[in-house]
Amino acid sequence: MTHVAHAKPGAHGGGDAHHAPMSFWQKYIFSTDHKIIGIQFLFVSLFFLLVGGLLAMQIRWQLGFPGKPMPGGSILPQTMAPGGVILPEYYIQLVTMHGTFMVFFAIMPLLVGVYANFLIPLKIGAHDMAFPRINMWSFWLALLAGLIMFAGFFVPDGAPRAGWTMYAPLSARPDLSGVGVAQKLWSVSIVVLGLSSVMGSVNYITTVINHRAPGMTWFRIPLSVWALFITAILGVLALPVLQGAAIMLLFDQSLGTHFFDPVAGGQALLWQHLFWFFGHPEVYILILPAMGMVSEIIANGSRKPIFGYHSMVFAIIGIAFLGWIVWGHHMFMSGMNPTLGSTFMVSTLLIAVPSAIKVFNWMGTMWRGNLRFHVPMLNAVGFVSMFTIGGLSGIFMAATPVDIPLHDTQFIVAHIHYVLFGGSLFALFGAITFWYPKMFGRMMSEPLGKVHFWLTFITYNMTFFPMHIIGMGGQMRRIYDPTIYDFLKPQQPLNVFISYSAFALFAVQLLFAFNFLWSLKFGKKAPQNPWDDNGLEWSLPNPAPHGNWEKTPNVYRGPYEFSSPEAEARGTDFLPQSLKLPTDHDPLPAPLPATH
Amino acid sequence: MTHATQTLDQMRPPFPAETGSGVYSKKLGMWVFLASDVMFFTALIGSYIILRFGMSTPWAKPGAVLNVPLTGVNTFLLICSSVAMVKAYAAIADGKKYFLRKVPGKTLQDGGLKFWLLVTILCGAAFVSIQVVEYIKLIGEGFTPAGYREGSLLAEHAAADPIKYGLGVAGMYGSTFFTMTGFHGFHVTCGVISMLYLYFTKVLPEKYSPQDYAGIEIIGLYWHFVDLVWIILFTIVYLI
Amino acid sequence: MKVRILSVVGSMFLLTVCSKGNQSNAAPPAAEPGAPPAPAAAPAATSSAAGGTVTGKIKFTGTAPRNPTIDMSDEAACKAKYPTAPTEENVVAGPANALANVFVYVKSGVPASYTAPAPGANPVIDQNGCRYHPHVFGIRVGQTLQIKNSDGILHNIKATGKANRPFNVSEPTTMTMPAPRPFSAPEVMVKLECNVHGWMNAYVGVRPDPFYAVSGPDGSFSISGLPPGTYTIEAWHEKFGTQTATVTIAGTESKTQNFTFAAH
Amino acid sequence: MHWWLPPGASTFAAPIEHLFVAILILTGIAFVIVEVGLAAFVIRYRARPGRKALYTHGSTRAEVIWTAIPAVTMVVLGIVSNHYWVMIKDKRSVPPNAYHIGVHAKQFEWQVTYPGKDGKLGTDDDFTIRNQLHVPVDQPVAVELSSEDVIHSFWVPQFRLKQDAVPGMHIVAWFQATVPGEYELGCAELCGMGHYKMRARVFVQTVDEFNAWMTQQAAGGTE
Repeated sequence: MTHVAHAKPGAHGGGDAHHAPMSFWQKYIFSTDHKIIGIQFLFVSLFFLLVGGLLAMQIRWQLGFPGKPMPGGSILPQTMAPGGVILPEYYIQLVTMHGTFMVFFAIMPLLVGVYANFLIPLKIGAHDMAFPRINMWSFWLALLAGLIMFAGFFVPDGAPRAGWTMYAPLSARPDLSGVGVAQKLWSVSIVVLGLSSVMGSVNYITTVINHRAPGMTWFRIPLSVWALFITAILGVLALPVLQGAAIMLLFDQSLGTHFFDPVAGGQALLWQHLFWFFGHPEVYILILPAMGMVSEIIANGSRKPIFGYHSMVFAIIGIAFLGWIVWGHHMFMSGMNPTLGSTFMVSTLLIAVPSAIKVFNWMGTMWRGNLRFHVPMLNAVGFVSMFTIGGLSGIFMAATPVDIPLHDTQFIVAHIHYVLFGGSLFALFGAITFWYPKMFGRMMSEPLGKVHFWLTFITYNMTFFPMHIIGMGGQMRRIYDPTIYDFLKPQQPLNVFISYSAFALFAVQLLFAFNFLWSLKFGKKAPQNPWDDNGLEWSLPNPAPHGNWEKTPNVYRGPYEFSSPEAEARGTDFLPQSLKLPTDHDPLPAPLPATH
Repeated sequence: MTHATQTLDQMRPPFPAETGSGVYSKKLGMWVFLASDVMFFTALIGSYIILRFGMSTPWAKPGAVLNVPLTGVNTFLLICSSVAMVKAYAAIADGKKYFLRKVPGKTLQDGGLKFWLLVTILCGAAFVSIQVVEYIKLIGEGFTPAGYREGSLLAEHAAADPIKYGLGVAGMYGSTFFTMTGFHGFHVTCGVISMLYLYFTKVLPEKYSPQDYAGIEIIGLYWHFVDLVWIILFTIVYLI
Repeated sequence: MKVRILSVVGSMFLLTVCSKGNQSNAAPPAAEPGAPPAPAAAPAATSSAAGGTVTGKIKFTGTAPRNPTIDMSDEAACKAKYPTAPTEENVVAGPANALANVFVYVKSGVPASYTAPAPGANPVIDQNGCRYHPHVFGIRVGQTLQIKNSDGILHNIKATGKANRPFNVSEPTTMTMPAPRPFSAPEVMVKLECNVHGWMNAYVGVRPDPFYAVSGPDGSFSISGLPPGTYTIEAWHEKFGTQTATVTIAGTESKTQNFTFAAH
Repeated sequence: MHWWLPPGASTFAAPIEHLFVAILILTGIAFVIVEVGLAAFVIRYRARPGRKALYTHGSTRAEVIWTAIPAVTMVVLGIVSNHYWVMIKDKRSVPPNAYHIGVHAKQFEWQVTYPGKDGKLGTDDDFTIRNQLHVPVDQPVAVELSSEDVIHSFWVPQFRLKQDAVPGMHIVAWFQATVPGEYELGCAELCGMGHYKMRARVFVQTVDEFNAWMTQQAAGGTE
């Protein structure tokens, strides 16, 4: 992070530019610079990603070798794993917190917190977010929420034990779950997180609508920004619903209300409806930004304009819209009226359409391209192939009759990991490598990156593909010991195999961690436009100064003019958006907004 | 439209000229925030509706437990505050920063921004105080988020007339009532506090001018929204 | 983390301290289930000289309801421990209608001035053969309960107390719960149950003083060390309810107080 | 080590398996197209000196094609699936001659209530047995699900039947076993620390065996 020190304090228009020079605290801790905030999010959420990974390793140990003392497990408190043997209640804490951390504190902040903050102003030619201070608060609240959640491990009875979906009444009644304090902490943490992400989203939406550089028309906006913009809208509308639900849950736990407690007339299914009404848009919050950034990288790597830019945009909007009317497909087995099930099935299946459009358009982009396989490109292609598997396996569960044997089994676990790991995480490996120079002024190691990609790609598939099979075999989610079931015993060897692969997968990620940290200091200095990209951000030095541009750039064309005749004329195969050709006219600044 | 530039100066960056919405950013931001707040209340109110109509036994009769006249007065106060907010907005729009001023030929004095915003704040504060009093009274009578307290006055009434007092649904009644009205009260309180802040930092020092009164407009948006939500809550919680 | 470490260390310490207690009251499954726990005996040893004693026999009239047999075919480990199909322990009758597993305690009358001797070794409850041993027992306020699993299969133990903090923990293997559970307030009775094996339940009476006992298989009980005074003594049975009697103790005399329940 | 759904033992097994295979084929085709396509492009169009990328912004015809094909397939799939879905889960689909058995889920056991001699639930000759579900073969059985405390899920892999038991709700799920034998009933919805231990045995018996067992139990074997 030291390299961001090059930020020119005097730079025009940036968050706090006027009282320069700033102290270290102003610049890096209580910064209002969108780039620094993005970097803060990056470090925090990478930490939580590591935490989530460590929890996953323990889950895999228990599933592969039930009841065997876990190596090094003896350092855990006796109330979790006496003698290294994981207790059932600790196992449930593991699955609960793995899901919670990965979804709410790793993937979501990595995609939205980091890249919405970092990319939106840079890619639309703004000097900073619309509300820099609110932006700073959104980071600190997110961190606070994470710490509250993390505290769950250290309070009496340990972390929450109701699964990351917190199904009531199990989550609402301490006498049934066996845990009191931490369940409340979960609710509180989610309320705080919701606040943070609403603040963030308000910022992103306003910035994209109001702070685009002259000439940056709606259909010249890079797809990553489009995706993040739609994601922000989803966030603004979805998170408050979860907040409301979490507050009701908190009151059930502490004030003695009965929203989700049938004993006093509450409804257990109400929680599921509220949670998934938030939860499905959340799924798209977790994938849309990845799709957007992958589009950038694939266009760049293929040296071709993105195939069907407009349909890509409408696909994003379509997915986001459908995301609001499919939540019931998480509840096919819940006792919800089967007729509702039919409607939700149809709407769910339709999501395959925009998803297919995107996949085929990515392929169309690569078709007859001139593919440069730099690390981001490798990960992007990995994303497309893995996301395809995740999407297709979703169809099995969307078709309600087939969902009956697959629902709540390891099959769904495989599905969600193909989308969130094979999807979002591969995209993130690509994105981190791609914009690393813009963040830190240095390149990550190319050879290490390639080794990391291939090893990850292999071990990842070894880990998650067999889960489809044990899921078909009927292994339920979140069970502590599959071997007590006769119909699961035969496939235990596969569980062992998965566990070994998972350990390998985790080990490989340390390679990435090393590459990331090592390059901070020793990576080779980045040229201004290392990937020959068109984006506005590359018209700035690396790392970009505080306040970004001295003078707002003008935008003359769309973001994907690779290999265009004009470019050829210049002897290159790319054409930056802000580059003025003799044939270009300056865009007129739009009139100032009428306030009333 | 110079005042727009001033508004822009308050927030960085001063340029590029804002393309797109034609609404200045702070106002747009407030609209977006209100959209999210709508979703928040939708979650609470939606749950209320689902729970209430999912009940097997009937809901308590209006006015059986809750003091409708008192809350009616309260509702009136809040509507007044909304009106006062409109007046304050109009006042600053044509430059009336003062408190009260004698107008020739009129018996009534003419109120300026300082006057009308103060009225708004007072009505809002009164609303919150009355709600607090109402809560204390209700809990005293034995109406709690968990239902009717054992051995309380209310519990006896309910036992005597289970239909009128909705004995079967007491738990749900308490849960939904306190959650929904409580969070609305919280919103009002936030509004009052931020208006007080504006009053002492911007209004009294006469920072606002017909060219720039974004602060008033934005808090006004929020205030009208809170008022609207209350009218819905009052209808579905107290009257139906 | 610090809190947990401490609790672990503490429990280790307790474990060593209580090892003696274990021998005295960890009853094997075959042995009489209602063996009176250590604390009842401990004070008797120390202060029987100074104080009176109440002894008695507990009987019931009518025919005892049949204890349902337990189908343990799901748990071979437990089933193997019984020659014939085991039954629940709702009513444990001895010869001549003697009634075991009755918790007898001094409900009121203990002078406020009375200072109870320090509690003895902490009681132990053992999950053995998918049944709790002991099935009914007493514990002093401030004592902790050692929870032992001799079956090597998953048991969870759930205490649904009102005055005492409820807990719900599990033991998947043969082990003794590292963190013994404290009982902080008087309560008769706290029910203990295992949700994995619906038939498993036990009852613990939490008392501030040492004046309680559990009737043995012959229905007899003995409370000693009572200072002079008039006491209300209550006998509690899980199926037959409670009965009370008033006893006046002068000096170090020994009174007899029998209870008779009606089996209905 | 088996690599497929567990052997089916109810009338639902066949249709669900057919649908499963159908979807497997559909998705298989899509899978091959995409992955092989990607692989081919990766090799064929990799950067080489002198290679020039084609400058194009897309082709509406192509996009219409790969929008329409999935759309149609999905709608068809939806219609077909819905037919079976209604057959399995719809309340009106429970056969009138179904034999009703009550299953009450609680942390962490299944309490199965049998109608006794009169074959009706809710009469006083009902009796309840823990963690044992006996059903006659080739006879529709309607399971009346209820829950004591939290949400559980009734899951018998070989029957291809899964249905949550929700506290405060009374849910009827039906099936018709086709193969006599012993199976397992597990809980598929996280219900607490003993979730994985919430296991009951399912006995599919010939009608005679079942009746014999029933009379013996009704006479008060256990419970």
